[in-house]
Amino acid sequence: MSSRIPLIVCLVAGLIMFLQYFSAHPVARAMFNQVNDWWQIIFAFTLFVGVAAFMNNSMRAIRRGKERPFKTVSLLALISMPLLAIIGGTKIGSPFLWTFDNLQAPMQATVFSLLAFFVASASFRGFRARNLQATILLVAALIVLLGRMPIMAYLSDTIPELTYWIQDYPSMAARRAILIGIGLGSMTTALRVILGLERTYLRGQ
Amino acid sequence: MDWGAVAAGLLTLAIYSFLYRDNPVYKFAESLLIGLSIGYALVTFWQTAILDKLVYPLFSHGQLLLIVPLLLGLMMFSRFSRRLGWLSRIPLALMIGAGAGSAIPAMLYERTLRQVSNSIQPLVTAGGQFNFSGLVVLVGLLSTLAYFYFSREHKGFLGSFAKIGTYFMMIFFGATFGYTVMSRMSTLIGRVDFLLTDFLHYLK
Amino acid sequence: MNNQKIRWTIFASLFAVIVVSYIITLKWRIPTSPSVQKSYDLIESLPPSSMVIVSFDHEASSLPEIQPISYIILRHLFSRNQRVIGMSLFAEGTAIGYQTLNKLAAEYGKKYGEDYVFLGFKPQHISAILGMGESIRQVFPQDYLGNYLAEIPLMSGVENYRQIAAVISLADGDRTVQWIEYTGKKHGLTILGGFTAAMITTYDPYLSSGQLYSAVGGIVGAAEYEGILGLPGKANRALLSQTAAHIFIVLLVIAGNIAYFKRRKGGK
Amino acid sequence: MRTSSLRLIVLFAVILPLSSFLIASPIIAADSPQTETAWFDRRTLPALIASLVSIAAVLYAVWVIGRKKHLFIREIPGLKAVEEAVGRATEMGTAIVFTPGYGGDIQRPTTIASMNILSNVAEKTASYDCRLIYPTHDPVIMAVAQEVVKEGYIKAGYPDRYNPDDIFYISSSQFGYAAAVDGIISRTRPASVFLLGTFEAESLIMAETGNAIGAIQIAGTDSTIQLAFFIVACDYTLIGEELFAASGYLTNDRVILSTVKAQDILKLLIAVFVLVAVIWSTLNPSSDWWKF
Repeated sequence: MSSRIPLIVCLVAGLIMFLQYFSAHPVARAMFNQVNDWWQIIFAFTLFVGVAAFMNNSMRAIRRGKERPFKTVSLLALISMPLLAIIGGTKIGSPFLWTFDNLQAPMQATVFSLLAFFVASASFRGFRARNLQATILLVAALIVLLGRMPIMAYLSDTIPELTYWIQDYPSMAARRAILIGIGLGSMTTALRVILGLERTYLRGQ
Repeated sequence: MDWGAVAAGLLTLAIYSFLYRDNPVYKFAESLLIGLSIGYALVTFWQTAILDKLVYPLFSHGQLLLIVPLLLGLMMFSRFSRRLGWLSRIPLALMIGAGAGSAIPAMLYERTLRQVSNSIQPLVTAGGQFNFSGLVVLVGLLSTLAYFYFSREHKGFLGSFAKIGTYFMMIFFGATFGYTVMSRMSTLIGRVDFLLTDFLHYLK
Repeated sequence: MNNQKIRWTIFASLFAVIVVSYIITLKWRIPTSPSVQKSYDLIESLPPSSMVIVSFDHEASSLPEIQPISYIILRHLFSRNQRVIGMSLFAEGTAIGYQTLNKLAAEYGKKYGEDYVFLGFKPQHISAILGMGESIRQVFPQDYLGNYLAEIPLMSGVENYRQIAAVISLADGDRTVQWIEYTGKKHGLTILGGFTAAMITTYDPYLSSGQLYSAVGGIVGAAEYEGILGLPGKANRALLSQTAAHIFIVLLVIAGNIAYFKRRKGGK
Repeated sequence: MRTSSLRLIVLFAVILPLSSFLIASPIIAADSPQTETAWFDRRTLPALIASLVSIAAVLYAVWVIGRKKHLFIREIPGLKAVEEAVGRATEMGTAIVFTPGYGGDIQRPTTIASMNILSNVAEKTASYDCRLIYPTHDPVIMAVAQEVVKEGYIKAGYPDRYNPDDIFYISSSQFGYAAAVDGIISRTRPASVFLLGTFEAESLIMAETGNAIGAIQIAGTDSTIQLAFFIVACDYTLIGEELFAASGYLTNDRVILSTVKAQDILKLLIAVFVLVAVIWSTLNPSSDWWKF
């Protein structure tokens, strides 16, 4: 029983969502929205489970004295956000938004910008003309790099045009073929899931 | 004094210290970011999912059907129990099944059909000229598809054709890399702008 | 040099290249592309106190590229004493739009509610765009701060698109297409675009058909605009920094190959 | 249960409604004017036909080709490395870090394919007694991954070595997650890093950090743009569909292997379609029957 019910739920949910794709009828659309809302509700509960596990792990680490200061910072920060939201709301000018704007958002932007550095170190290491394929990779990257340089528009017509041609034709052709493969792989995987042929996640016990 | 900019600036520098090596300052910023972002997610989902989609419609408008996702959501908590743990697989199965069901036609249409149909162009243009770019697309598409043919060893014709496909893929990877440098650098320029303007007040 | 030291050198040089190139302001005369000139001319030709909608249709991640455009266009609008109605069709663009408007309005001493207003974000963008053609107040009963539109002086007499001189959509995706398709023909609105460099070609067909009046594309477009106004700012700096960064990356690729072939030669 | 009753379920639950749907749909479509509210949305006809052809190909492959004794799949270089990667981590007495990327949720088939590889890696780490660390940005993925890894440890015969705390939710923010994974990689210094799933901008942040500490990195994703970064920064990269095929290759699961065959059949059909359409459009430029 315990293994059968999830499989049936999976099959039914999959079939319903498969069929609704082909319908524009208000009933089908409403059902789709309904399932989406349910999805978000269940997701939110799962988030609470994940956060509970996270807090549990952190508390245990603190008790064991492992990385105590850092885990404490995490926990305090985690608790502070809901607290701030309860005390001052989440509207403009609230401490909650201030914390987001001045602490969280800048850190996120900075982590994102680490990419610029990693692009640099990767381009030093990753574009060596070891063989024909690597050379093609190198040449394509160099042409597009030059063509995308903002002032290139004032220096030359050929390089930007060549860049666009590469992007629109040979590069696009490969991308399309990769996408086609991904579409097919995704489809068969999804089908196996619905038919219960793929159930790594539901096995056990 | 704008304390927000001071805090943001110091935290920006703390994150950058990771580029030297992992260190307590980075670790502090990282722990803070993890905690804040989890807390932020909690607040957002509490408001947008639990309150807006569940509590208000269920209790203010009496949409009783919402008891189903409520129960399914609560089942997730059975994970903490050894005996009832399997119950949490029911909401998981619902989410996985629903996702898979809508993925089949959506993936086939967006990823496969549209890509096929966008690649097709006549080999002779309206002016009667040979369409070289069209031929490049045709060869590129078919040879890359050949690379993804798994049922046969890549030898002989299939092998050489698939090899041409790898050349096209290398063009794609190289071009994509070159193409994205601009936006990646933009993020760094954005931070430098912040540091010089709002944090150090060096630029106006 | 071991790998770690090479990485540190690369990181430090990149940071130095960006900072130095960002501090420099070049007084170069950039040639202006026709589309940027057309955008400038349009705003220049509007009678003062015209109503202009500025829609922040982008996400935070494209801010570095879009912000120079929004800055220079808003500077132009405020300096010409046009009145600005800000809004967003992307949840993430909302806070950005509000902050950007406030910052630039302060520069020009403009008052909230009299010279500019920010309506906030509406999901289901198509119905929002369509609905505003009937009644802006119906779609946005309140502004971003929760004030009722009826109580905002700027909004008195503004019913729908008929009172709007132009829409400026700052987009990193295809939101501007919806502005074009759902307002252009029906309401005869003049639509200007501000786009990331990657999106420019997407809008070429709309530009050549005239459905999109004109566009400012990427930091190059923004720098050209700054050039016309004689206000070299973020775009001018970013243009130089981007160019320097690209050259730096090209040099790194070449240096990587030199190092590789040297080692291979030594190895043999 | 098993195969026979499964087939019955498939037959009744899928084939019958679908085939009647297919027969009826053109009639419904022809009869009803195209409205925004039709039961059958005519715009989705290409997707419907494609779905039915694909489903037919998959069922054919599972039932007919799947019976064959030997199912050949060409070698995929990244996969040989999986064993090597686990072996190296054991030898060096370090951990393995496996993470599915920020772009995916459990709805995405790529995430499921990544789970299959995770299940295989988990079996290996269980028998080698090597620590497996799995940080993720999505609590649902965490829950599923816990099931998958637990199952892998049970299958390998070492249920007691399974530690649910090592499969954890770390942050819903893209760069919070990236910062955390970077921290984990640089502190635990794993011998091997698996980056399999749907990645966004965080791909290179993680891959370069893994590279800096000298880990073997096996990446695979369906995000075409991030593939470029993985190719440049990782030791092995599973490109798009290879990731899906990989899960069959590794687990030697006959069902997955035969669906890979179905994908190949469909690819052949697509190639023929493209050739015919290109020739057709060259001879008759005004035609557009191949436009969807």
